[in-house]
Amino acid sequence: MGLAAREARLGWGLAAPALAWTGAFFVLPFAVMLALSFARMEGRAVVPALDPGNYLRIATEPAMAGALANSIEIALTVTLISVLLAYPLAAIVAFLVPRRWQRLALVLAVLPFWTSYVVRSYAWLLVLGQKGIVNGTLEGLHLISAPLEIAATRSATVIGFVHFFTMLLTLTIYASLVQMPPNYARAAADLGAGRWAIFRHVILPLSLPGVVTGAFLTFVLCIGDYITPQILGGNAELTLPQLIMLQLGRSGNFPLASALAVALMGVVALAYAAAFRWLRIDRT
Amino acid sequence: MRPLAWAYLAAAYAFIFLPVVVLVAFSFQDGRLPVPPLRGVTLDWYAKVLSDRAVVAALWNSLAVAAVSSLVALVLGFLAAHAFARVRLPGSAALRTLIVAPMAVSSLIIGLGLLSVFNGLGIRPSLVTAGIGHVVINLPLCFAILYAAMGDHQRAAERAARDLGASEARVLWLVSAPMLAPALAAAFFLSLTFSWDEFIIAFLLTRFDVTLPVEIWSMLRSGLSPAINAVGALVFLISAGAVVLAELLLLRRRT
Amino acid sequence: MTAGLTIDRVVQRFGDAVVLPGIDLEIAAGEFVVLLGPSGCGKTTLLNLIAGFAEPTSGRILIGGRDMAGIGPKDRPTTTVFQDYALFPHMTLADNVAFGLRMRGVGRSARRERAEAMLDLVGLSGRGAARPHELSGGQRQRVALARALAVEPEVLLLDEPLGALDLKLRRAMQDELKSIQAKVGTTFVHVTHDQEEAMAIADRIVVMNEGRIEDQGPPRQVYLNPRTLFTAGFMGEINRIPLADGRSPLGPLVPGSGTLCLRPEAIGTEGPIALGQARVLEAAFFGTHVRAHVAPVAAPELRLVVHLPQKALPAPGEVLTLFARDPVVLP
Amino acid sequence: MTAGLTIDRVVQRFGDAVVLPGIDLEIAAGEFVVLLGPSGCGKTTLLNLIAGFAEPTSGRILIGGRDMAGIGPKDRPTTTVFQDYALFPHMTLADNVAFGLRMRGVGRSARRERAEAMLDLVGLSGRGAARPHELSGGQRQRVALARALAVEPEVLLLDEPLGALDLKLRRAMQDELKSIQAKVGTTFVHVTHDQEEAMAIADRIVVMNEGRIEDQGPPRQVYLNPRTLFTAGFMGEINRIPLADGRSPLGPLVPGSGTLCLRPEAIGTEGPIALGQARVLEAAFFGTHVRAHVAPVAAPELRLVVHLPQKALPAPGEVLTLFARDPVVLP
Amino acid sequence: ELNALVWCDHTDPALLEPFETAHGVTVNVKEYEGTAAGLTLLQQSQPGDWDVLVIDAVDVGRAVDAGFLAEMPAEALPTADFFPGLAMEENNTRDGRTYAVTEKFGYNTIAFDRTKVDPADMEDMASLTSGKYDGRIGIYDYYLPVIGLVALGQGIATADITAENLGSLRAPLAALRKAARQVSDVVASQTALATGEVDIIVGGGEWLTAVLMQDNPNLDWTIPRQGGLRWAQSIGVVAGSRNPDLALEFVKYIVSPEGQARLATSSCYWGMPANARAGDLLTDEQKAVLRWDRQPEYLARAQLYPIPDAALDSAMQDMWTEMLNQ
Ligand SMILES: Nc1ncnc2c1ncn2[C@@H]1O[C@H](COP(=O)(O)OP(=O)(O)OP(=O)(O)O)[C@@H](O)[C@H]1O
Ligand SMILES: Nc1ncnc2c1ncn2[C@@H]1O[C@H](COP(=O)(O)OP(=O)(O)OP(=O)(O)O)[C@@H](O)[C@H]1O
Ligand SMILES: [Mg+2]
Ligand SMILES: [Mg+2]
Repeated sequence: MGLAAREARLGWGLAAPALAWTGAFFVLPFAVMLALSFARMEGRAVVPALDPGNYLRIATEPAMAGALANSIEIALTVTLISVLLAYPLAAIVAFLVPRRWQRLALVLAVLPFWTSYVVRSYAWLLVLGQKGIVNGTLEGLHLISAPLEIAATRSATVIGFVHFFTMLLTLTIYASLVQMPPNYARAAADLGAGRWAIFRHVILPLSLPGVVTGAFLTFVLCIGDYITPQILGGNAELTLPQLIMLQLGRSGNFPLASALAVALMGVVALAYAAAFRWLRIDRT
Repeated sequence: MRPLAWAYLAAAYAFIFLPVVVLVAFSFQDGRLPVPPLRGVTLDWYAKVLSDRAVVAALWNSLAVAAVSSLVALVLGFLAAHAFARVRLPGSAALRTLIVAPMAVSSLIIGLGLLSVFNGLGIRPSLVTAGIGHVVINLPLCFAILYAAMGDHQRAAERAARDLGASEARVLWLVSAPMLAPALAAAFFLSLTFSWDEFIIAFLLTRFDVTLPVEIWSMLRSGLSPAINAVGALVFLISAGAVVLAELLLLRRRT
Repeated sequence: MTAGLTIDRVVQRFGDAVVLPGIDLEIAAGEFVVLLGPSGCGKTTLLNLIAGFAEPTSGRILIGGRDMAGIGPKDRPTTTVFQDYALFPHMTLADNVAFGLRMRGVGRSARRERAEAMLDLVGLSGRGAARPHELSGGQRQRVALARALAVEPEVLLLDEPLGALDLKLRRAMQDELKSIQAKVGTTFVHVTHDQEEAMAIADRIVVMNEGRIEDQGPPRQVYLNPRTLFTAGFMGEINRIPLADGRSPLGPLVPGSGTLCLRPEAIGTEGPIALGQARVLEAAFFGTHVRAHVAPVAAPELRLVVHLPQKALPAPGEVLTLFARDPVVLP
Repeated sequence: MTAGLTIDRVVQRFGDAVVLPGIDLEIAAGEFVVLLGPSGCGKTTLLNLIAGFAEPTSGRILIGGRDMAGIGPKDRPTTTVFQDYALFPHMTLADNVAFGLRMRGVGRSARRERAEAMLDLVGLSGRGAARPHELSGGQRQRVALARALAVEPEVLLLDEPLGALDLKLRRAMQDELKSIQAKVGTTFVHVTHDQEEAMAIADRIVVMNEGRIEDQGPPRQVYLNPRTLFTAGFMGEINRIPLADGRSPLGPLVPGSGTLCLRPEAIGTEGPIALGQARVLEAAFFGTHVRAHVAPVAAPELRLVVHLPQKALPAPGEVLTLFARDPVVLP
Repeated sequence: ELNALVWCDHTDPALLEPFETAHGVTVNVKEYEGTAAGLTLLQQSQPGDWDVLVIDAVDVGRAVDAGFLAEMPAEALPTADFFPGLAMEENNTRDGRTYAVTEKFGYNTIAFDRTKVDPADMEDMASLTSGKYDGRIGIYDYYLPVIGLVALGQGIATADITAENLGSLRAPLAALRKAARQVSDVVASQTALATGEVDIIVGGGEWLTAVLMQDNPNLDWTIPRQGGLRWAQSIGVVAGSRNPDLALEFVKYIVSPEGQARLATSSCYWGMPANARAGDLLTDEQKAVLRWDRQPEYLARAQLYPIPDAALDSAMQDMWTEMLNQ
């Protein structure tokens, strides 16, 4: 056997475990759920079929289309805000914090997430409530006369999400900032660029792949999450994952729930296509 | 400019720590409800949690599931990233997309699908099946991080090792893995974080031995309680202590 | 646009380390000065102080008579060609070259025109739409030069711009740098650790060692009449023969005390100074000459390197009678 | 341990591109062969085929008489010194050097001893506990050499190992490579695009161009009697004077037709061939000589490069009478 | 060993340990929430994996339809001692065969903070949408009881809800939503009530307030004039159980006075025991919290959850979804 063939066999051998795992424990279950999304409910029984009815319902029923729209709006808002908050934070850690403290700074940013997602979400409820810390502080400072209604609104959902994803994005953006050779910024300064121009013309474009990778991850994880809108959002509006849970909760409408999940994946696939150009994973 | 930046840093950390401070503070609540006002300070809830066999067992289960599943995801992701970075396999772009695809699919779907597949195979739900599910969601993460981190630098070193007579396994173990140590650590800890907090798959794919999020979920069914805060706080305080200690030791050794 | 440069008792410390203990240097407008010295001697540090990337611990830097204290790189009349080029990978060549003009608020069409002209100057006409990664090392180097020159700096700083190129390309780029400088008239301060490069391009070579200026002058002077042993050794291969009151291990050669320095090409079969007989240890053909290691018969523990004519390839063990010229005696 | 090498009609294609159209080469055991050629001519490709990093499209490679087909790099009796060294950054120098022995199952203490000895050989005794990043470029290069030699390969392959070093260090390392090869006796196949380096170290130079062997032989032969114009130009600067039936723009010089090649150092104020008068265009001091561009009075559109003695620095416009020696006429 | 698929009140060691020691076995419990989740878990299991199932009384029929429950000997169960109407034969039996037995019940009505609202107002559902309490109401996030309550408010008995009259509930449900601040699960509802975020929880009851009593004695609940809903949970033996006898023993233990007393005051949530004889084993304080003495009156005024067929169920769910997204 030639070297090239041996090389290829080795490659397949190394990739095989991951591919096999993905095939057995992802593709197969996913195929089952995909098939289910075309099934029909007759009474309370799931009847196998090739019925696009569930997808038609999603497209036509205002409540479902509305949930889809809410999900996309929230995910986009969260992604945008998180990027705007995380970028300066990552930049400060990368450029202003002394090198030896940078790792500690990052680890500290991750630690709060080693508690418990659910408990943390309830803690947010206390922070954002009418008698919570935020309103208490603002009232104490006489900045507001009546408490702000934050808890049980979309704002609370967004804040809860932003909290988590600011951490995640700080990590990915930081990584793309520190691996940038410092000479680019110097060259720009040397040619007469001020701080803002350096950022705008050099640092920002060069860190874009890291930002987009993190933003994509944020969008995907955010649009698929159930807990934050459920706890913090107070059901002020429904998101797609909540709708999925509702279909499953008592009536067990698996076909519709599966179709909703597939629709969710379709949105993610669109996001993937939009971000594709900049995603690290597909650079060959 | 600089004071502004430091102020921003402080504000950002305040934001990140705000709910955790609240969470920890009310774990000391002397009363049945972890809501303001703080009525007094007690360690009773910690005592209660630590003497609750179910919680302690769930803690260990969670740690085991998170550690083992992250390790498996790391190894699989590492091998696959290595293969794709090194050998030009036909259809490799499509296969790479396939490996990262689970990231885009709701855990609920993965969990339900796995449940029916396992049932079809006659496999009982257990911590092992939950771990398998966690590998499915962590593998894309590990793969993506490691694939992005692999560069010409270690390709050259790997080649040198082969030239000096190293078998493929030893190349991986003695050269590639140590050189990728930072990326491996990052991938491992992110996986650990995700697995630690994962609920839906763990709920669907376990029976009587459950992980911490599932245990917390059932504790929550009887309503909010400082005991639940104490569980979160305990994990936080222990990991924070460990990390800060490790960091200080490392720093001291280096200087 | 060109300006002179004054470096006035400039000291640079990093923590405890004194990297530049005190540099005084005067560079005339339009001069091509090369800073030459071994790795770590402080060349980049000095260049960074001129460019404004760092501020000296003490001392003053004047460009065109204006004190640069407190003025950032953005506002100095200098630009730099970096060793790794630092071309912006996300911009086309034209955008790279026009970047400085854009920062100065020059309009789009004027910018484009000038970028085209600068790419022309460095022999890359018509490549404006390409991206840096499509270029070879030598081409990138030229783009970096064009980018730095596009804003018509008064002083151009070059930090080992040819270090990453292969020898042949390097020699070609040296000729080009020299001719471009002649064309634009800008003051060039060029850093290198390659003495052949320094001699090929410099109006004046400034030899640095451990943060101090060891020697300076036109190439010929620095090469043939070095002020110190360090300079002598750094400018090219050299044979050192100890000398005390005119006496050496080879007998009386020249008057004086210290070290007698002889370049390998100054030793041969004729010349004013008789070195006596020497045994050939090894010899290798070097194209333009044959390079041989020899041991004088009178002092067999001494080793001399000599360049012999192309045709003579002596066998090891052969004994030659050697003469020398151009002696330099240094303390 | 040393072995010869046979490359037998080796062809290498990448997709449609034919990088090596068919190489035949015989290398004797213990020989120091340098593959010389411009960038992209296929040197690294050939070296990779010998090391086993790739397999030829067709043809055979034999080492010590044994066909290497199907044998991976791990099992070939070759080791490589890479251009970027490829040292293992996470291991100490001793561990780097001992790596190959470890792979061969040599015990810990024997390994340590041998690593120490190899570091000794390359002048790094006592540095075994350091890490690669603490070393300068030249030192790293030596560690890479020690690592490759530690396993006593039958053939050592070196891919531009000195490319990243500065000139002075490069010359020093060339001397060292040569003497280490003499000591260990291993066959060395060394790749470079620096013809000075090739001449300094090679027993035999193999000149490559576009995947073919243009010329080969000892340095002197390749330099002074090149077989082709390409070799002549690549081995050093050359003046080309068209020649038809003994007639040239400068009048009759030597018999024959084709191109008369004269090296710059073969032109001067004396010699067997009279070139007539020439006007100096520019001249620069180059240390061992003065390099001047001149235009013959008889053919003012022709440009000649000549090396004049150190002392003569003619002013532009001055007219010299030139003579030449060592003429080579190539078709 | 006994494997039980249960609600969280069955995980209290105080409830399980006496049974475990008496029979020398361990009882493994897995909690679930939502009938569909429980049925899915059963469906995705091998026969013999489960021995005991706890399920919403109104959903016993679904489990029987799916063949998940085994028949129990009716004579072994002390239904005679149950509160009147709690044997719930129409739910727990099919064709004269008993498949499950009621074990615990309580009410979904209106819970409130006595100091913040006028308790008299809470006796009338109309006051919720009168404007007086706008923004101070929380709705429990479960469509069956809340739609049931709304129906009662419109004078429609829960058993009479049909696809035809469901539409008439849309406007009142929307009005309630408009007056409410949030629609949330148990914990968020409790938190909101405890922090004063809201003062009224529609759909709440003793199961919501009992655990908060200690810290906030002002919390109260009532069944308004128009009526309230009664929830009930049943327990049965899973078909195919490997230990049918032990499983039956467990069911008998749960509905015995001892088991009932412990279940009523289980750590997860409190609720009335179905077996009235459990009263002998409860303390006076416990009975006070459970409002033992007022049960006859409550039972008379409360109605069962609606029991929709599949089509009506999904119509209710759609109405609920629409209300959430309004
Ligand atoms: N920021 C710094 N902190 C501490 N020491 C420094 C710093 N920058 C440079 N040095 C030290 O100052 C000395 C001079 O460095 P410099 O980079 O100027 O050398 P150089 O002459 O440019 O060398 P090379 O030819 O290798 O580029 C070195 O010993 C270096 O270690
Ligand atoms: N894997 C490959 N696929 C396609 N073409 C290749 C590949 N490897 C090398 N080549 C081409 O083969 C030719 C020879 O490359 P090679 O690396 O052998 O040159 P080289 O002589 O080592 O040059 P250098 O001095 O720049 O290292 C080049 O034109 C190169 O582009
Ligand atoms: Mg430098
Ligand atoms: Mg090469």
